[in-house]
Amino acid sequence: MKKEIRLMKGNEAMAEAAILAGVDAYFGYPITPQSEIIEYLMSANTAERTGMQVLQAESEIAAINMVYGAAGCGKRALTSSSSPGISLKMEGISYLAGAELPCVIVNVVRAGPGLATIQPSQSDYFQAVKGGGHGDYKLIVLAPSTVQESVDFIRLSFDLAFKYRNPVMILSDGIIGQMMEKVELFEQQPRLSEPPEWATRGKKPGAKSTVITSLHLESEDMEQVNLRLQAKYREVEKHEVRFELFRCEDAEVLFVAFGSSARIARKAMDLARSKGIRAGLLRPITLFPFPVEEIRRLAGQVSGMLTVEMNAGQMVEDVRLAVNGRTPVEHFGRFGGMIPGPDEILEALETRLEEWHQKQPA
Amino acid sequence: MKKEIRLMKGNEAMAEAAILAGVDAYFGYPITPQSEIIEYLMSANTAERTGMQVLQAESEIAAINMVYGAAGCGKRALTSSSSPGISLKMEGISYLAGAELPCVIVNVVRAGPGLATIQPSQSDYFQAVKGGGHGDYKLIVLAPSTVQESVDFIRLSFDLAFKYRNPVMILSDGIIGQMMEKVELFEQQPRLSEPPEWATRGKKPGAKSTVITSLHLESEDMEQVNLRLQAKYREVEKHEVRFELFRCEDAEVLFVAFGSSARIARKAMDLARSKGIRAGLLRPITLFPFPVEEIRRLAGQVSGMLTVEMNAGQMVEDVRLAVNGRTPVEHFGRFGGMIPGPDEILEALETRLEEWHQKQPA
Amino acid sequence: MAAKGDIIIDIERCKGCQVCLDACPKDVLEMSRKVNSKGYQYTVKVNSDCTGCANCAIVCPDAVISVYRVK
Amino acid sequence: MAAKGDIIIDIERCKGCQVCLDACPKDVLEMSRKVNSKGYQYTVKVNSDCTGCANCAIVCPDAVISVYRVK
Amino acid sequence: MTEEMIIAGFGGQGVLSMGQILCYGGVMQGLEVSWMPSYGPEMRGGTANCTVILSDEPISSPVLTRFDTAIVLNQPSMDKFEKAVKPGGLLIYEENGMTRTPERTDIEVRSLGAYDESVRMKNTKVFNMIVIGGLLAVKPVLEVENVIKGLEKVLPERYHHLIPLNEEAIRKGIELMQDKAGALNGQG
Amino acid sequence: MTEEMIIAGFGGQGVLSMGQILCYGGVMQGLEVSWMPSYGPEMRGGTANCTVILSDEPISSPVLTRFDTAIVLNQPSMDKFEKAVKPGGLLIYEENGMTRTPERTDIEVRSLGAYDESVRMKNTKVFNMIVIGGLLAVKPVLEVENVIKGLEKVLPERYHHLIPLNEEAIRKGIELMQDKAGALNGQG
Amino acid sequence: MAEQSIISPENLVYKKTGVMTDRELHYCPGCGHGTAHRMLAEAIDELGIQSETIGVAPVGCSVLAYYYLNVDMQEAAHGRAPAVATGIKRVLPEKYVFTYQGDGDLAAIGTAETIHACNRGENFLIVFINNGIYGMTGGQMAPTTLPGMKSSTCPLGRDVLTMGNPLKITELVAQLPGTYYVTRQSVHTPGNARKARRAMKKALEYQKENKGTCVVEVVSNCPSGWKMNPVESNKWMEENMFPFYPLGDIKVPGKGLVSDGKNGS
Amino acid sequence: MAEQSIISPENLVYKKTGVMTDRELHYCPGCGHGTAHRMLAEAIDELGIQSETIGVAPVGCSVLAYYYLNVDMQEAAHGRAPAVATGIKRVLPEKYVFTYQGDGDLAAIGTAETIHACNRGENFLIVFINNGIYGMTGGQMAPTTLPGMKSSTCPLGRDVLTMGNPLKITELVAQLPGTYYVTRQSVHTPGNARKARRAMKKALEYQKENKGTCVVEVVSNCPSGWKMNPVESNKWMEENMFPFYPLGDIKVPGKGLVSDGKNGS
Ligand SMILES: Cc1ncc(C[n+]2csc(CCOP(=O)(O)OP(=O)(O)O)c2C)c(N)n1
Ligand SMILES: Cc1ncc(C[n+]2csc(CCOP(=O)(O)OP(=O)(O)O)c2C)c(N)n1
Ligand code: SF4
Ligand code: SF4
Ligand code: SF4
Ligand code: SF4
Repeated sequence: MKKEIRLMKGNEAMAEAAILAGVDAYFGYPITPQSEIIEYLMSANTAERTGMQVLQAESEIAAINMVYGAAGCGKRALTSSSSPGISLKMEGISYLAGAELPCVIVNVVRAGPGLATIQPSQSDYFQAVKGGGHGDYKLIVLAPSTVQESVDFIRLSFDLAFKYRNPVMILSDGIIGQMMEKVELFEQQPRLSEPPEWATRGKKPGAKSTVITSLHLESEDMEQVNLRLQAKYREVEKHEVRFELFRCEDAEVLFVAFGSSARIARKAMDLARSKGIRAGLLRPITLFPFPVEEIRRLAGQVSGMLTVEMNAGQMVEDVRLAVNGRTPVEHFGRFGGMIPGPDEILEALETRLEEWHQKQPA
Repeated sequence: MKKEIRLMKGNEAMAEAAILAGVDAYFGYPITPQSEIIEYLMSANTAERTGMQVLQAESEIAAINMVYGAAGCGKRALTSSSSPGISLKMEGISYLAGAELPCVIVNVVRAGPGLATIQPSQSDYFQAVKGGGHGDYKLIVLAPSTVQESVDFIRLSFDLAFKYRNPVMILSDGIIGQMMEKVELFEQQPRLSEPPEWATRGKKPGAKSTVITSLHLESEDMEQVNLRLQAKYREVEKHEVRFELFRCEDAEVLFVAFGSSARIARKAMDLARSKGIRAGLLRPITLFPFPVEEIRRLAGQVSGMLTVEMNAGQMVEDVRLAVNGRTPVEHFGRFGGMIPGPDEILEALETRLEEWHQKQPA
Repeated sequence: MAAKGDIIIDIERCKGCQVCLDACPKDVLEMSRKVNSKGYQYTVKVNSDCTGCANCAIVCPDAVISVYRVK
Repeated sequence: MAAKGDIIIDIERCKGCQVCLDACPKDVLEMSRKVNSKGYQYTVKVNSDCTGCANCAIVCPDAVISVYRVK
Repeated sequence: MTEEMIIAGFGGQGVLSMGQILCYGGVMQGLEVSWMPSYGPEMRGGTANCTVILSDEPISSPVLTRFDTAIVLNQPSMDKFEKAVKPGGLLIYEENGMTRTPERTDIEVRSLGAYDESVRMKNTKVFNMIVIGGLLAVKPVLEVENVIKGLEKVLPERYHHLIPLNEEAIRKGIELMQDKAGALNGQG
Repeated sequence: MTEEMIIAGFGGQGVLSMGQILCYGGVMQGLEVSWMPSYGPEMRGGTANCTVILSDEPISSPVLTRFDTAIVLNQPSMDKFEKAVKPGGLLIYEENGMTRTPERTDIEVRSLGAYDESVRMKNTKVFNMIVIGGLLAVKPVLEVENVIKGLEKVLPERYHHLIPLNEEAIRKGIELMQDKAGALNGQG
Repeated sequence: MAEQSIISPENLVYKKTGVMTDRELHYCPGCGHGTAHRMLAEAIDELGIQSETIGVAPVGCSVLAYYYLNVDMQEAAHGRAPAVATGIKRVLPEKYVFTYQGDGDLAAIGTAETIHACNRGENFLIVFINNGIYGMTGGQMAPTTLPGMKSSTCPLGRDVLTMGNPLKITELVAQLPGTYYVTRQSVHTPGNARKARRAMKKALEYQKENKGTCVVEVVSNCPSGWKMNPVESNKWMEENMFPFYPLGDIKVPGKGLVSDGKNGS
Repeated sequence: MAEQSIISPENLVYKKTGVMTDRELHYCPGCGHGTAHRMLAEAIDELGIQSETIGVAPVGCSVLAYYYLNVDMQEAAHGRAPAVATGIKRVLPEKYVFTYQGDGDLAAIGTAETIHACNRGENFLIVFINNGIYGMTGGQMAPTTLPGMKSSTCPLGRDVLTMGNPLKITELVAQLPGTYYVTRQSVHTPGNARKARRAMKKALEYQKENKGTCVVEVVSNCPSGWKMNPVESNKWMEENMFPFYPLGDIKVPGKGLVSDGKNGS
């Protein structure tokens, strides 16, 4: 059955997807450019549709800790915010990762640092991927580049969160959140009926009580927990890498870009091709786990890589780590809410190409 | 004049150094293993000694924002905390970086993620260096490995903070903070008499008012600010790299370690030497700016590098980025409050050495 | 009765909110038919009953009105 | 008067805080001279006046005391 | 085919929904579409705009700095976007309330008295539909029937009885523009 | 020379300051020193310990898992640290309150009745000084005079009149241990 | 002719104070923020302390308050203005310090900072603009939104059962020993605006005497968030906001608490 | 002989409830946390709701409360227990939910979460252990530390001029319409402990009826932080804490506010 195609704003589409995915609870605090998520949910009569709880918290910190409480009960809990609000959640996110609670955090990124501007940006890549909170932990990070993916990733991210008992972040941005485009929604999913056995829901008589915690006073214990977490992250790296390739088969040069920049890089790729440059594009869909193998593979094929990011150079580090010197990797970025155009990307590529060719005679 | 040698705890020594450095204000909230800093200050009669203001804030968030207020007046403002408390300061730190306010933030790192344990760790490297807060910003990060450096870096960090109008983080840990060792204090420095002209202190009649802000609504403006910040960070990279080398002249293999791990790695280096392995040690003192050039230089000399970190592998990424494939770089870590011993480090080195030699026949 | 007061309205800054109309005890003010360059209707004086009480000026959120009074 | 009540003290768990001494209306409790394996002095019964009122037990932070009473 | 448009004006002029209707029209016509509003506190000032892209290829950025077509409905919008039209592009403006005419000569400039027409139609709510009609007259990127279908999507069910009125407005807009063109031609 | 020690006992036994005095003594003797306390909520339990390192080389980690010397002043500390003494190392324990004697045979084990001695000296505050004396008798890593100088540093000015008493306690500790050793030797 | 003689410098009785800049305000038509700014600026003007004053702007519609208030200012993170002001006042105790905050800023995310600054009796003035809504972000529910009142996050009206009650934070802080003068004003009529100015002036005078925290709440409108025209919004405010947030002094030096806000609940 | 007959199962009148685990408590000798835990556990026991109860432990000395309280529990970040409990209660409204929090946790870093949970009238019980100090971290000043009282961060005693006043947060939240039953108890004497248990039981009963937030403050000792032996500390508490934090009900169903805490200030 072909589903109806609708035109939706990224933020509203995510909100609708949350209802359809059978999410149990949303806790959030308004902030541009993502307030439509809570506004949509508050207008959608979720109580009647699925029984989903929606609460405007007193702050981002309260919201992430409400998520902790609901997630600790084995429920599907969602929160969303934008950059400064996400920074406030860092302690809570570290706690969620430490207590191995599944949940989904949406960051509709705006420019930073500080209050900066509410315009779109991708400058929270490091925060999302390297752990903005304290301690050794990893979020699974999904970067949608269309409204359709915003919808699909809501469902996917809850699946991953519960599969690995790990918080998942959807790293969207002001473009994807605010734009409308075509989207096909999925069917209403049921809410979870039985909580997982690790969840607090009242101690069964005779059974041991269930405890949700990230505290392990003894270093020996804590190291074991850390090791278990690291092993889990390795599992995630093994099984959950997602990316998309455009015209990479014969590429002599590679763009690497995620989220909304990938859309623009794709246009730049077309422009490059039309000028005879065999450009390809790798779009990481999961930022953690990062498509290390694929990039490494392509490093043997291309004469250089250019990341296109709406930041001052963040993902480029992960590309360089993957490539490990086998081919030059450079960064092109616009930031502070500025959005790169395909032309300037092409220009940047052409400049790089010259440099690369000078350095390493084919 | 030779100064008297004292035996002091790292935390208390930093507190005394703050008074001696003429710091104007300290705002903080208790958390193990760094509460001695505020306790010392509260007992030291700072009001009479230098007029320094010391206030126990209601939270880490309040504390970092009090620092913002005082720093915005051109004063030397200090705060300190430990990992979960630092996570809470992420928004504030991003604001300080965005508003280009000089201040010093001490993180006496304990293990994570979450509440974890209060035992020593170095697992906040990423947070400190890659920007745990939102947006493209950099802290200048100093990692003391002795109590003496804890003292010296308080002064140095305020110098750097004011030189670059940038927040500086001292990344200490539970070992350096809690241990006592010999220390030589410096002489009492005067507090700043004249505030810098960018500071709010009451608009001079006829002059334009002074505004401290990180807000720039227009993307065009914000991008300019971002570019200025990036240019500043490049300046910092050019001028402020600090590191220490141990027996690197003839090293065939290199340890890279910072803070308290560097002490232990040094012992491991000695052990290695005594077994005929020509090991050297590079200790980054500034984590940002990172000693990229020096590591790159040594990459041409050694057959491999091993980072020793009390985390699951963080600084190793920056070493790899510096080396860019020219020599293998591996990580050895203990975590969760566990502290690596020289023996196991040596063992790890020996294992690696074998691998490296197998891979690349000298 | 001769006017004791008068006002100057910076019509380019007026946002047409009409708060001043409500505040004037003498019904001196009305909204223009025309709009200013920002597209707002603006306040105009429609009679000379102004007493210079400054009520309109004090409630104007945009500080559009200056008030004069014969003392 | 014959004892109506009695108590059992889990001396290994006693931390010697003496809060129970204060709570006993019949001065039944005293501190031991010896220490338990954790190094704390512990509570001992020194007479048979216990009425089984459970006052000692209820204030003991470590729940060291169980109380019996003839009903 | 790719048509990149900006529609800009006052908050109350129905600028954002105009864009949405065009997008839905595009969907009905099997095109890729994107709609991106201006957002932020600058909206306090009362201006609003949206970027609309209709294309038969995947759309890269929904945010643009240069446009094939600009529809400007008040003076500040004209001031801002006249210069953003690509050479050879189209600028359509509403006549009412404008204090100056566009200056560029390397683009096609068309004006419309949609406001007056809406007054004549006794319903200023259809103002933006008239403008859509005006656009379609000059640049028939979409079939009128698809635009109407789009309208059905954007309009909540309870307002569907107003669709005929809106359709009429669109046709009025087309006529209006064609008349103008005729006049223009006649003149030229 | 590097001497790695753990001193462990009850909070009230002056365990932490013992370590500090030894460290200051080391400073007076021109050595590198480090002192590291146990910290954390386990201190709620009332146990406390510190690691002391005296060395003529730079000290790497102030935190250790194996020790040349362990001074244990209550049963839980003995239980915890007996096994942490390096083979051939030294274990000194306070006799009072112990319910078992150490089991290891590959290390030197010495006991001391410092508590009783302090009672005899009518000042249980000097208990830890007697223990220091006992240590120095077995392992003369520091000159007594340097330890006294160290004491001067650790003790606040207003308590300096107590230094002679403390010195006496240290000497008592040395005697006590030597007597024991004599007895031991006599036995052996 | 008569008029010509009236409009002359010596007859000027009211014009925008020099403690406001010449910049056009970005606020929506009829929004009380503009008047509140001006009343504060006039109070500073009257006291002649422009060059000794440091203000703290919040995150909210008044985030750009420093565009208009012609004094040195710092822009605080959302909700943290009282902490920022504490930092300022502690290092520059001789300056006049104020924060200017909306209800979301002061009574939601910033609750802890507000309560604790007041509890410490920090010597500064808090100007609290209570418009019962989050203006800046597009009209979401605020902690002070009235029961049944609509917003974009309570489109059917605030349901106190699930969303909680409007928070009378001003009455709460009035009870803390650290606050010295706490009052609730409005600026929508000439009389009220003048009173609000007097209140702010008084508060600044108390600050000179190091009396503790002074709080001037201004119950204000948000025509955009409320989706009303400005004149309607003021009327609605009088009819709906004032009964719940009654105007007048709440804590007065020498007298202590003079209102418990009960008449309003 | 007489004794032998007394100690037999049928004569048992008091032993540790099964809602406590068998684990030894890590608290310092004489610390009220142990008794407070037990009173709460007994209340849960009496109501027979052990398997329907979910608790939230704070960061503070009672961070390991789940070692002792034999119910499902979650460990919250410092100060955020009311938010965590909100998350729990919103998705499991039919369960009994409580938080157990110290004064630093509840009244300093967690002020906003406390006030807003109470203001929303979240249907759970807050057990608030007020010992006037930060026990866990080694005896620093708390928001509730008394004027002049010493701590490691006010070694000369709390100076209200610079450090602020002790915060009677219980009286504050009692004024919020969201709270239903607010009371202040202690557990240092048999009578007080029993009363505290009754209060907690009552609160849990109200929770069943969805009445709103109930707050049971327990004024307690911290022998370690106060640097006193336990018996001294209890005496000191009676003499110094109780006058400032008077025991008794503050807000009672049907009656509303019955104490304004004034007698204590
Ligand atoms: C940490 C953080 N959270 C949220 C926001 C988004 N935000 C900006 S202003 C605001 C609230 C504005 O409401 P209010 O304080 O009542 O002021 P008003 O705009 O009504 O004057 C919010 C939630 C932000 N900028 N930072
Ligand atoms: C974010 C954060 N800040 C600070 C701490 C350190 N910390 C742990 S418990 C505590 C306060 C304990 O005091 P209280 O809440 O009164 O409980 P008590 O220990 O007295 O029972 C603090 C500050 C922390 N763990 N996390
Ligand atoms: S109050 Fe001011 S802005 Fe509003 S209509 Fe009157 S003059 Fe214009
Ligand atoms: S109250 Fe309990 S722990 Fe304290 S002395 Fe009595 S039995 Fe021992
Ligand atoms: S949104 Fe509301 S508060 Fe903000 S400027 Fe407009 S009317 Fe004023
Ligand atoms: S530190 Fe204080 S509150 Fe904590 S367990 Fe010890 S006595 Fe109790």
